[in-house]
Amino acid sequence: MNISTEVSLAGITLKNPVMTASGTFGAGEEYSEFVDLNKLGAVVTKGVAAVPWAGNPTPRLAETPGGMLNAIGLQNPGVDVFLERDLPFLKRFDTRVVVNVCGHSEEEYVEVVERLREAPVDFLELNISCPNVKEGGIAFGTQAKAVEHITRRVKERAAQPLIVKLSPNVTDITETARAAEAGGADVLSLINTLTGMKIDIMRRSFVLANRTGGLSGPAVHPIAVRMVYDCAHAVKLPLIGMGGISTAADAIEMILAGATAVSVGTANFYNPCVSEEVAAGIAAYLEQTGTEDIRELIGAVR
Amino acid sequence: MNISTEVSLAGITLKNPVMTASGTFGAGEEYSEFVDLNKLGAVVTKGVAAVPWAGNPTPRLAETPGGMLNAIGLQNPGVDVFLERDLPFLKRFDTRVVVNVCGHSEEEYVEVVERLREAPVDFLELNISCPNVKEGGIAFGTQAKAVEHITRRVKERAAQPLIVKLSPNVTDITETARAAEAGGADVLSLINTLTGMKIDIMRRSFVLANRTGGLSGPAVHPIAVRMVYDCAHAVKLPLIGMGGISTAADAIEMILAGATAVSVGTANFYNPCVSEEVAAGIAAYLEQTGTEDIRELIGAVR
Amino acid sequence: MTKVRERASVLGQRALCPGVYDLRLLAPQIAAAARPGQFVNVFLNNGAHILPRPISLCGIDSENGILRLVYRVTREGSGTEELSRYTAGTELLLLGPLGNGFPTALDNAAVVGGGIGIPPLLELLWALPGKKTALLGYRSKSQLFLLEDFAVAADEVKIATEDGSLGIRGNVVDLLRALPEKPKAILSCGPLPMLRALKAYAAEEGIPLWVSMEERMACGIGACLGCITESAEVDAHSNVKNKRVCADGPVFRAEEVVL
Amino acid sequence: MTKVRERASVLGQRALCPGVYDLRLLAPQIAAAARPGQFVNVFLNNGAHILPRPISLCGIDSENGILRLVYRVTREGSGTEELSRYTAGTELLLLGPLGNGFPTALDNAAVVGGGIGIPPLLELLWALPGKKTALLGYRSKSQLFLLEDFAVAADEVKIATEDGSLGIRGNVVDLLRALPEKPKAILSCGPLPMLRALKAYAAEEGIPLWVSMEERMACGIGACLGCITESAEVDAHSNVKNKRVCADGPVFRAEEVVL
Ligand SMILES: Cc1cc2nc3c(=O)[nH]c(=O)nc-3n(C[C@H](O)[C@H](O)[C@H](O)COP(=O)(O)OP(=O)(O)OC[C@H]3O[C@@H](n4cnc5c(N)ncnc54)[C@H](O)[C@@H]3O)c2cc1C
Ligand SMILES: Cc1cc2nc3c(=O)[nH]c(=O)nc-3n(C[C@H](O)[C@H](O)[C@H](O)COP(=O)(O)OP(=O)(O)OC[C@H]3O[C@@H](n4cnc5c(N)ncnc54)[C@H](O)[C@@H]3O)c2cc1C
Ligand SMILES: Cc1cc2nc3c(=O)[nH]c(=O)nc-3n(C[C@H](O)[C@H](O)[C@H](O)COP(=O)(O)O)c2cc1C
Ligand SMILES: Cc1cc2nc3c(=O)[nH]c(=O)nc-3n(C[C@H](O)[C@H](O)[C@H](O)COP(=O)(O)O)c2cc1C
Ligand code: FES
Ligand code: FES
Repeated sequence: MNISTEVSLAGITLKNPVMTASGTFGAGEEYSEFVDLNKLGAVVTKGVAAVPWAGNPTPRLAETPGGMLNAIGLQNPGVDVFLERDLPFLKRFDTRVVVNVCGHSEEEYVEVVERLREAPVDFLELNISCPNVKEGGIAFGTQAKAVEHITRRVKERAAQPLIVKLSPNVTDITETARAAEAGGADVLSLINTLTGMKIDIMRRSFVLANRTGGLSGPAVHPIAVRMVYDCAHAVKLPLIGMGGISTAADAIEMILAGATAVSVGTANFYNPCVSEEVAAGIAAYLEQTGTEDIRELIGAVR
Repeated sequence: MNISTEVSLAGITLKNPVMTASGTFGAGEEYSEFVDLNKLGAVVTKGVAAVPWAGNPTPRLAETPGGMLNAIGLQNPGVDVFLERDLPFLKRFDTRVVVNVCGHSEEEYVEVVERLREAPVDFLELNISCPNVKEGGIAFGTQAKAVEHITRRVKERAAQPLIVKLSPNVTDITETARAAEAGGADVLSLINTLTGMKIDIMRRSFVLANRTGGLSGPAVHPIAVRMVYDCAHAVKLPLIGMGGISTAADAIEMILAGATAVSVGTANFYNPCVSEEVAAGIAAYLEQTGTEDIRELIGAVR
Repeated sequence: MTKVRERASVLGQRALCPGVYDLRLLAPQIAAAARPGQFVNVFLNNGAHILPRPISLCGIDSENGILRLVYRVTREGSGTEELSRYTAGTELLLLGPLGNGFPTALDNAAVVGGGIGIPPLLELLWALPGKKTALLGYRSKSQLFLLEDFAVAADEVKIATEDGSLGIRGNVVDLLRALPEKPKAILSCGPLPMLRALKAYAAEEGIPLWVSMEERMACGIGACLGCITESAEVDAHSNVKNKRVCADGPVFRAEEVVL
Repeated sequence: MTKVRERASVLGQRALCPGVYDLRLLAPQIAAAARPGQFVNVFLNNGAHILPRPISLCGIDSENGILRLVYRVTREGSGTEELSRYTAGTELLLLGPLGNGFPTALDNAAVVGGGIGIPPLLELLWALPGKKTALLGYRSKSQLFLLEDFAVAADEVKIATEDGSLGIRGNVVDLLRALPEKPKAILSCGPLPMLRALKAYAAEEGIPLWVSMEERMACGIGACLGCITESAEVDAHSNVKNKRVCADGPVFRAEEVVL
């Protein structure tokens, strides 16, 4: 059977729907020892800021049942190093490049986006939902008005299609989804991490230096599927679903719920080969179920 | 060493801080084969409504990584059967009795509370956060104004101290917590379940007949700890912490974050003896760490 | 009837046919108390799988404290797949015996099983008095299991397969219709469509029928209300038309439940 | 240096002293590539524990494909507790070899270890040329481990215990100060306070010092930025004053990092 795994986001074709989740895959280099990046639909970079960020103090990581907390705090070498070192590396592969953009203020987001105007980048992903940065994070990402406003400002200056990444720490994710749509987003991605906390009962202190961290991994998958489903029925934009995907089955679940593409995040940490395996597993599922075109699956469960 | 595990909620003393989470422990009878109910701080009943409720169609349960989804839909035999059969059973034990109250409308909540005015019940717990009942659930529980309003109406008619149970499906749980406090709540309990979804990729349908269900179990514990911590710093009311507690360590974590008491829910399903074990484990921790009074631990990590 | 949480250890495990496993567990307390048609909740040694797997008792050796479970692996990544990898010496927690079990004071009864509903009927056969017939429906000859055990335990065994590769091509109701003499009672376990067909047949013929039901479970002891099945009448416990498969069943008189 | 994800199998495991385990794993690919001071990420067969446990290589038998890990169980319910229950034949996934490892072309070096930082120094000793001294700090006599192995691998072994129950009462810096001849280099692994004291001592004496660091890890290969440690200078990779313990370490020249 001839199967097609191609999907299209904002008019750009991805060879398959499997992407990497921002912050879990660096800028691809480390994982390229385990994964053929040519086999992925897209690589999404760690958040890139206008200037280098040092991030939070350690411990930055904690394990939780079926999940993990992180409080990296968006450490990144800044957009200059990204353009000089990371982007040329990624351009050696036949895959789409998505730059995750972060900032402490609207101005900083716009600055990054402007620096990327001429760069060979396929998509920009606006990270307005990182819970670990007070100024640039949660405040923007959970209020519909703020989401619409920053989306519009960044979109005005963006040369590439704009993905807006939504926070799950909200009462009604369809509100922020609609706000991003109204602001001009081309694609939505969800979910970022859920705010969590872990306490060490013997030391009687927080496990993370930052007190709270973002919860990700298999534990959050059912929440992510629900939110993707809700957004699929609330906006017209294509969705990139993520949150706890660690198998092709998890990815297909997300696609059936309404995602056009998926990102694999935390799972890279316990299986560095997982992103390629998920892509292969999706193809196998199409074969096995006699589905010729993956697009038949998008939002097929309603 | 002489240790004290007593805690006090709204002026009522519990011999220890361990309670059972509503809906996971029936009205105590089934688990009394595994647990000495006299060893628990309190037993919290399944939601009780004015009339019998049939609940949702099956499947009502799904497993998720480190957690589970339920969509029982508040099946219950109604307040009459509760008063005739379940309450007399519970009164045979030396433990506090908390009645979880549910309704489709404010009137129905008030009706249950009035029926319980003369009953030998220690606390009422207002379930305004069950995500499985559209009318009586989510709508009330996620809007601060609605929370304040229903709390006030129920409190006016309640003979017993009122616990208001908060939903985690909100942008800022301290808002609903403050609203419940303003409405006259005596105690807050949190968290109820997070809305989730699971899809069967071979049958291409929802695993739960109700499509969505409430996520509980270890997977949600870090979210619950964070929310308890946030509320402890936002309101003056005592808190009952729950969400994924399956060991004494999990319970102590919740207490250090700011809970005065804790409830054990989903863990009963994989260890029917767990509630008693958690109570014993807390006492052992006090011994081991030379803590004379459990109240020293409440909110000790800040 | 006391239920216990017991740490059991695997004595041995083997595949009976592709995907169907035969597991022997040392669990003396549960084995001492269990009756045919009851089940155990099996807990996995993996914190990702928190819910129990309810599995019927295919064999109960109370003298030696041994339980036999025969189960199917449902899919890749499932809990039953994990269970199938446990080797001799592995310890795991059980909760049981759970449920009501089959009635056993029935003469001239037929036990009727389909697919993975077949295993619990084996222990039942040993408990039934008088002449007993087993009617078993399999998918195909390549997916047979327990046939030799049934040949020993029943006076007569008849087989139907979906593809006709063994016995008659058809289902267990076809087997019932073909019996020279009607049984005095039918005790059954299998997929819902089979139970429905049996119910229609039994009503038609006026034969008392018991069905063993399946539902997803959490507590296994009647507390969570997760595993209900619709009942014909308002149920005394629930005060609505719901019966709990784990506590009121899994075996019901066919008339009690809406299949 | 190729890292691989390898399915290893447990050859055997035993306790060396209460809470400290000695685990032998068959993992030929990693054993073939590994060097002293490198580590493996150990993954547990339990979906509740998704993160790796980074454990140093205490022994590398590349010929027979065997890795030796010596580790401490940190608490009840921990991943290391689970690991300590794995018996011969259990399979588990490893990622490795990870990290840079110790420099080995150092003559007249002292290896200095404290507590559970001691194990990686054993394989290091075999790789060092010339005369080599091992200075080991334990909590007390009742919590010794690997001492016999060190006696074979080093020319001289000196012990300090916190309670003075064996060797001198004191710490490894006391042992260093008491050496008749200063070592030409110090290679160390142990708790942070020990590394800090060593750094002060080494600076004072002008002895080059390498420290092996610990930090919580997720990816283990330099991608997630979870395991950073503050560096003295702006680091080329991070463009800030952060080095990744997993990829840039775990072994650093003491001057490189802010302890
Ligand atoms: C009373 C009773 C007796 C049973 N006896 C047997 C038996 O003897 N042999 C056998 O092979 N099977 C039996 N089953 C079915 C068996 O419980 C399921 O096949 C098994 O739980 C599936 O688990 P999994 O890990 O493969 O699936 P997963 O999809 O990983 O399971 C996820 C969750 O759903 C539950 N679940 C999934 N399918 C079913 C189902 N059909 N029934 C109940 N729960 C389900 C699981 O228990 C688990 O909690 C019985 C079920 C019941 C209720
Ligand atoms: C490079 C390196 C080499 C190490 N070598 C050894 C060794 O040879 N022997 C030994 O006993 N220990 C060693 N450790 C420490 C060991 O990794 C931790 O003790 C272990 O991960 C704790 O896991 P747990 O399951 O007991 O604790 P849990 O509390 O269950 O662990 C939760 C999470 O935190 C992480 N974590 C907890 N404590 C530490 C820590 N101190 N360092 C790093 N991660 C931690 C765990 O890996 C896990 O991801 C090493 C650490 C590093 C970074
Ligand atoms: C260590 C770590 C770092 C992350 N960094 C970023 C980031 O820089 N920008 C961003 O938008 N999301 C970041 N995320 C969120 C992930 O991209 C993803 O949305 C989330 O982890 C859920 O997916 P998962 O469960 O598959 O990991 C990070 C997540 C982790 C675990
Ligand atoms: C099967 C099930 C039924 C529940 N029923 C109720 C209920 O009737 N009323 C209520 O307030 N909460 C109900 N809950 C929520 C629990 O009381 C608790 O808030 C939640 O499960 C989180 O705790 P846990 O992770 O320990 O289970 C139910 C939870 C489960 C799993
Ligand atoms: S499984 Fe809980 S009532 Fe049956
Ligand atoms: S563990 Fe991910 S960078 Fe070191």
